Amino acid sequence: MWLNQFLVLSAVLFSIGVYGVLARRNGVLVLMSIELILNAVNINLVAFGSYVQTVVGEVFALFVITVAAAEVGVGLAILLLLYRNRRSVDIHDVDMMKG
Amino acid sequence: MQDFLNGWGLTLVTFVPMLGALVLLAIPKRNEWSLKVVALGSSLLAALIGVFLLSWFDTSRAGDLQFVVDKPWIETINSRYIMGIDGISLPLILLTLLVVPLCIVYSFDHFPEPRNPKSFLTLLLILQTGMVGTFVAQDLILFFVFFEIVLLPMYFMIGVWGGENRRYASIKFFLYTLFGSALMLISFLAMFFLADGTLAGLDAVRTFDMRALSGGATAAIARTSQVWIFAGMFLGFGVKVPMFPFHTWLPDAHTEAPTVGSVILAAVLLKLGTYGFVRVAVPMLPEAAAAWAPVIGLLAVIGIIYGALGCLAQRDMKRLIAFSSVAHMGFVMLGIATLTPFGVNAAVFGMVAHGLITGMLFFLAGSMKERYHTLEMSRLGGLLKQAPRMGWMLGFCVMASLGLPGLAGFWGEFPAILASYSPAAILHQGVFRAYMVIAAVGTVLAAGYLLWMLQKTAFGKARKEFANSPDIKDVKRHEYISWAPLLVLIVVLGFYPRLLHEATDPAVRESLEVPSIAGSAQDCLDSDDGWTCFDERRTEIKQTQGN
Amino acid sequence: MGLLGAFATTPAVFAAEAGAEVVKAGGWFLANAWLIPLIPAASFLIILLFGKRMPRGGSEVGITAVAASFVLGLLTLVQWIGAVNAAGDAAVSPAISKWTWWISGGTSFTIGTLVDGLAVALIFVVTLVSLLVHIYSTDYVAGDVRYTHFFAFLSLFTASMLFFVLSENTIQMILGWEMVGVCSFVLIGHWWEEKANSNAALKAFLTNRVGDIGLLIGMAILFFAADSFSVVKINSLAAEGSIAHGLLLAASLCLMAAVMSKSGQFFLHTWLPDAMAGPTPVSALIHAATMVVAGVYMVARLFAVFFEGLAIAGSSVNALAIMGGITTLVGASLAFVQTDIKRVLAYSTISQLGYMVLALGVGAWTAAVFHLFTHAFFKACLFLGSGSVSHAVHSFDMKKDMGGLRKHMPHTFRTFVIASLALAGLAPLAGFWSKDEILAGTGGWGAFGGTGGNGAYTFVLFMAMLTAALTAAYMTRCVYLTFFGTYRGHGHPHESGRRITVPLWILAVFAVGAGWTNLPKGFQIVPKGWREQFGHYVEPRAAEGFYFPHIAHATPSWTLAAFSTLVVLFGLGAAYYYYFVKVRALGGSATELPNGLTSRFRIARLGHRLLARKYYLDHLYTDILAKGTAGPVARGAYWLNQRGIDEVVNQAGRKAVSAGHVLYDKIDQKVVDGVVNATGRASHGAGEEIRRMQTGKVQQYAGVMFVVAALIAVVLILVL
Amino acid sequence: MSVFSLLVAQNVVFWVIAALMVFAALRLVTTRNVVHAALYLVGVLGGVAALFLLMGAEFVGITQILIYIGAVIILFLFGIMLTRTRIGDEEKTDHRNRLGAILAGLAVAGVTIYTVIAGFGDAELGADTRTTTAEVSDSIFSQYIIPFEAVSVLLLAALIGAIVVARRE
Repeated sequence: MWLNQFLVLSAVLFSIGVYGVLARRNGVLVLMSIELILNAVNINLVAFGSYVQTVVGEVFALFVITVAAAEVGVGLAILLLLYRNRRSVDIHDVDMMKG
Repeated sequence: MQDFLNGWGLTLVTFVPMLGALVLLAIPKRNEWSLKVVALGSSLLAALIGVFLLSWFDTSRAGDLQFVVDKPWIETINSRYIMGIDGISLPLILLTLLVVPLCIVYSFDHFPEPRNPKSFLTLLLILQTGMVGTFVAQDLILFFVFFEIVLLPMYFMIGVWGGENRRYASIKFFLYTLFGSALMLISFLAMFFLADGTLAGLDAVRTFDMRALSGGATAAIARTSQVWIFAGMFLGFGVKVPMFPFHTWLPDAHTEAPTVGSVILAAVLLKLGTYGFVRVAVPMLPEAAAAWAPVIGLLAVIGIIYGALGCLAQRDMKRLIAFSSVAHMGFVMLGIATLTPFGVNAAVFGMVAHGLITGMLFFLAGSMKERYHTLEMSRLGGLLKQAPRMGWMLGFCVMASLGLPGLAGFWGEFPAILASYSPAAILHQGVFRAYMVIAAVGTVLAAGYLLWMLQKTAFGKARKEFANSPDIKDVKRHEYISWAPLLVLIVVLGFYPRLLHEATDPAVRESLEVPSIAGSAQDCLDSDDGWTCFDERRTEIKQTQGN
Repeated sequence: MGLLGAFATTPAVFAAEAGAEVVKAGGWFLANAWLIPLIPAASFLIILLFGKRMPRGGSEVGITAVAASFVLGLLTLVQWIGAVNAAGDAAVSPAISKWTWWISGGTSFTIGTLVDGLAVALIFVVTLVSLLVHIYSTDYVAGDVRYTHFFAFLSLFTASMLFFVLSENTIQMILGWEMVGVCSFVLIGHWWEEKANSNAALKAFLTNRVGDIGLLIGMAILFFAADSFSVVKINSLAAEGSIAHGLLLAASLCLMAAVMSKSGQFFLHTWLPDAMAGPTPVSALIHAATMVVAGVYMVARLFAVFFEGLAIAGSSVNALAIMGGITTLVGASLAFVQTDIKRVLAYSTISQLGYMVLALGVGAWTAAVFHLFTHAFFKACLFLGSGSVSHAVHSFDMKKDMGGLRKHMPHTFRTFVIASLALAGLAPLAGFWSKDEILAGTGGWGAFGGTGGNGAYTFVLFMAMLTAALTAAYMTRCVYLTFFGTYRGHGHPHESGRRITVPLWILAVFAVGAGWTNLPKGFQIVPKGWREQFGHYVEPRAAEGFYFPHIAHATPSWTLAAFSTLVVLFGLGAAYYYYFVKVRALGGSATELPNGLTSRFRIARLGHRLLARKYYLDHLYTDILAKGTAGPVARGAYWLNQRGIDEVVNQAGRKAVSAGHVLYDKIDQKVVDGVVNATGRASHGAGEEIRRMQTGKVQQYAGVMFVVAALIAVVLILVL
Repeated sequence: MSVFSLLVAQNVVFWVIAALMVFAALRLVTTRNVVHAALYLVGVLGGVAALFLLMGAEFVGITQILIYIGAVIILFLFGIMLTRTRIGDEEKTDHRNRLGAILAGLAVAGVTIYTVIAGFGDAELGADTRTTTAEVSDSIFSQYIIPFEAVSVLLLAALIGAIVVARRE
């Protein structure tokens, strides 16, 4: 197997994720796209780990999975709060950071 | 003792203010007195340790790094905790260690609105750690971290304690410098990947060790790559300097910043940029520096003229002083652009002189604002009548700033002009001579705007609106204490420039030397056929690499 | 080795190239001349710090210090004369003491003193005039609010000027040059409460700064050409032709710009008349006797550079001579139309400085330095005299507030007249001898049977002759308006006190006798040992590899002296006739003839009727010469001066300011800054711009971030 | 069965999985039905798990299935329900102007794909790339013990944070 198979696939998934993050208005969908990006990164980590014959890649992938889980938890909690206050999860409406 | 000197001495100097800041956080807000004492104490302690340490500095080998500490730090990217100083960092560290306590003394009883001494002093101390750290760091990542630490306290200082437009100014300052340093980081990374540490005697190929990078590790990088990498650093440091046309954050930041903020900004922060050029950009990439030198020189002289003309258009005194910084830093950059030891020496001197003089001018402007509640020059006048000592000090600083011989400013300005008559041989002489003439014209304009300012503010009779103002008093005690050292130093350095050159000269020569197995970069810079020389050097090094 | 070890090196008395004909000048005073400027410098600090608490406000310190310097200077002078005498026919190399000041990039900057005849002569002039001015000032500025400060800066000025004069290298010259400029700035603006005074101070400083560009660049060129800052080294290399002629030419042209501003040469001279806003003693010391001759001194100091650079030898015209020639004429003609007595003297100073520069331009080195020497005394005397007058009448306006003062102020009157005659150049007063040597030095006088000189500068000779006539005329006018006729001012003028008159008399004595130090070679009446003594001790003998060029000396002739005296008498007589006869006939309070030049001029234009007039000579003298010069020509020149050249200067300043405004308002704030805030123009003030950039839309931020990251990656790919 | 054919078999499996993943991912970012999107996400995550197994990272693969498909997706579904997003097609899932997003995606894709191809053009994975769970655990609990603890604290913080944020007053 070529290393590149995995890397390119990962790059494609990553880019699709980027598109999703930018194009989606629904907060839940944006979060999903972020998951996509994180998984693409995981593929990379594991692929490189196998390539250089080390376990470190997997260890980091595990960490990423953990962090991703935490991120989804907090992210959904924020969306929930947002929904409660605004009756919408449309990110387009969120511009409270406007200076 | 050896342990102190060559081990944790520099670390202590760098982090004592940070410790002070931590202690401050633990003291409740209402204990103002203890807050101030702790802040002043820790900055003075840092200064004392610093002076004690630096008194062991061996000027006879000022070109070498001294008090070096070298410990593993982030092993995965081979970044190490390296600190050390040579003759270039020495004066700048001393300047920082001097200015911060003076600033604390100055604001001891008058914190700018909205007061809050606790946060103010904390930020000041963090700022000090960042500034000193930048000057002692000898590892690019460490350097970068300190370089960035400086940013936040300053941002808050302008944004919280600033004038009316403070939010705009602070955000502009922040974004501008952040943008520059992002590009700079990329350049650092690129150098990390491209340089070969083994050429400089290291075991590892990839390194952030500044000693190795400025000691020939970069000699094998292709010229195009060097030029690109330099461009990134150029932006990063150029914004900080600030060079024309990246200067527009400066007048806003200065105008809005509280007095102490302005002083630190002028005295030390701007020097981070020029120090970066002298310490990082030029010695690490001498070839790219030679390629960029005409551009740097051009922007420098444009800055000189442009800054001066900008000054002539100002109505606000503080803004005028801010603009004059653009012009003065132009002289510093011109000195660096010549790529000769003479010019770089002038630049280092110029940095210190500008720090002292412009810092002092900002102090004066701040105190005048306190008294007159405005710095609108058309409303001021007769300072010499109402507060004669202050008027005299203003006149003195104006003279120093316009480069009067016998005061510190001259030795930064005139040698820079002199050096650009005969830049490094690799550079085009005619171009630099043209720069010299333009820079010389700049000195006239400098005299013009500074004297004009002096006339407007100090001469003449007191204005009616301020004639009986009870606020207008002559120099007060805390002002004396915080100003006297600066004033004395301006005179001392003016009469005795050797004090500085003793330290800087060997270090500057060392920094331009950039040795390698195939001859030093200085030789190539000094040769008429410099580009070929660099090419041959590279080819030779690559061959040995191949073996 | 610590940071503080600079002065550890011992002073070394420097020997010039040890040729057979060069001997070293030695002696304690010659080697320790650094004390001479150091004493007034110390006095400056003492007065500044403690002066207010002293019984006489610090003036006593100043006077003591300058007196000490004067004595030291005298002793140095004596030792120098001894050294020259001991050397016999050999050339004497200057006594040099120097220390390394600092080192940068392998170049060492030294500081030290160079004592030779030129320096000694200048030290004598500076310390003597300064001492007299100090004494004079204790009366003149008595009761002034900034009495102490005034003396402090007089001391500083004296120190700076002496430092400049004793410069061992060009860096020191620049230092001294700038320092005297600052002192001049401070002292012109002494009464800075008035806007006009601070304006004059600013103008003086800025005009000088313009010239300083030339100084900085010229010195830079010389430094790199000679690889040294040393005056001796630069001069010897230039004299032996080791430096490319092009470089020398460029350097001397650049330095000429500096001379132009500092020594008030055409067309950067306009600051000098304005500088009269300062107190009169300052005008006497700084703007007549010493500081303004700094430019002349610099040319004399680096004469080899100019001599070779401008190819003075064997030529009949060069930039320096022309500059001096034009200046001397312009100054003299402008002096005619002034009503302010100090301005008359200021223009006269410009004219005389032009004379000196002209002399240097034709290679008459000794004559120029000699004229500098004599001029210092009689011009200082004139200025102090005018100060004494204004002290009595509280005004400087000759037409409105003076007249008839000879009865009220006999001492002032006598000294003023002596000095005026000296300035006019009547034998045997000082001005005659120095002026005559300059005329001889032009070498352009073949018709009068002289020989020698560096070239045939006939045109320059013509200008100098014309100036001599004009000088005699305007001084006559000045004397008449001030001291003759009837008193037109207010109150009862009375003679000034002794602290004023004694310095006047001392200077008057020098105005008479200073010229006898250099009686011409052909002046057979006196014994040989009295002739050309000044030149003998001041001018370095040219020797191989020496720091002085081989200049050719002219032999003065009796015919030339007689002719120039005639010219002076002619000018004097014409003015005398006009004022003392014609104007006086109208009554004591008349100052000019009432029937104006316009009617006369119409007659003159008609031409043929002019010949028929009874007062043909009268017309010629009064209308065409005196009044014509004082009228349309001078007025025109003055107009040109004020509106033309001065306007250019002022306009340049104003234009710079407006350029600054345009640049700042239009470009800096709009373009450069605008690029930064490119997301939109501010509609609600500048803060709004950044606000708009911050849309608060997270996704936009994210998008920008991704795109930028991709771009950065592209850059990295390209680089790596 | 030769090593070569094994490789071929592996390759076939890879390409099938890859195609499915890309399809699922594309649908994930284009579908208008939020619940469908969640299901597509399951597809992608499952594919990733399969790839992990294919590369011999068995522990990570299993964890992937357990945590993602077992927990994260459930979390998403709860989120969808709690925020009462319409189950079924929705109008306003996307921005009207997606050109910028497409360009950004393409830019990132271009750069990254170019980089990996240029950088690892002919690098091959070894024949035996398997790592055992024991190796992974050894590594985590010795060399990476501090990051591990940090992640634990992070999870705890996230747990508390999520509760605090989402809690009704």
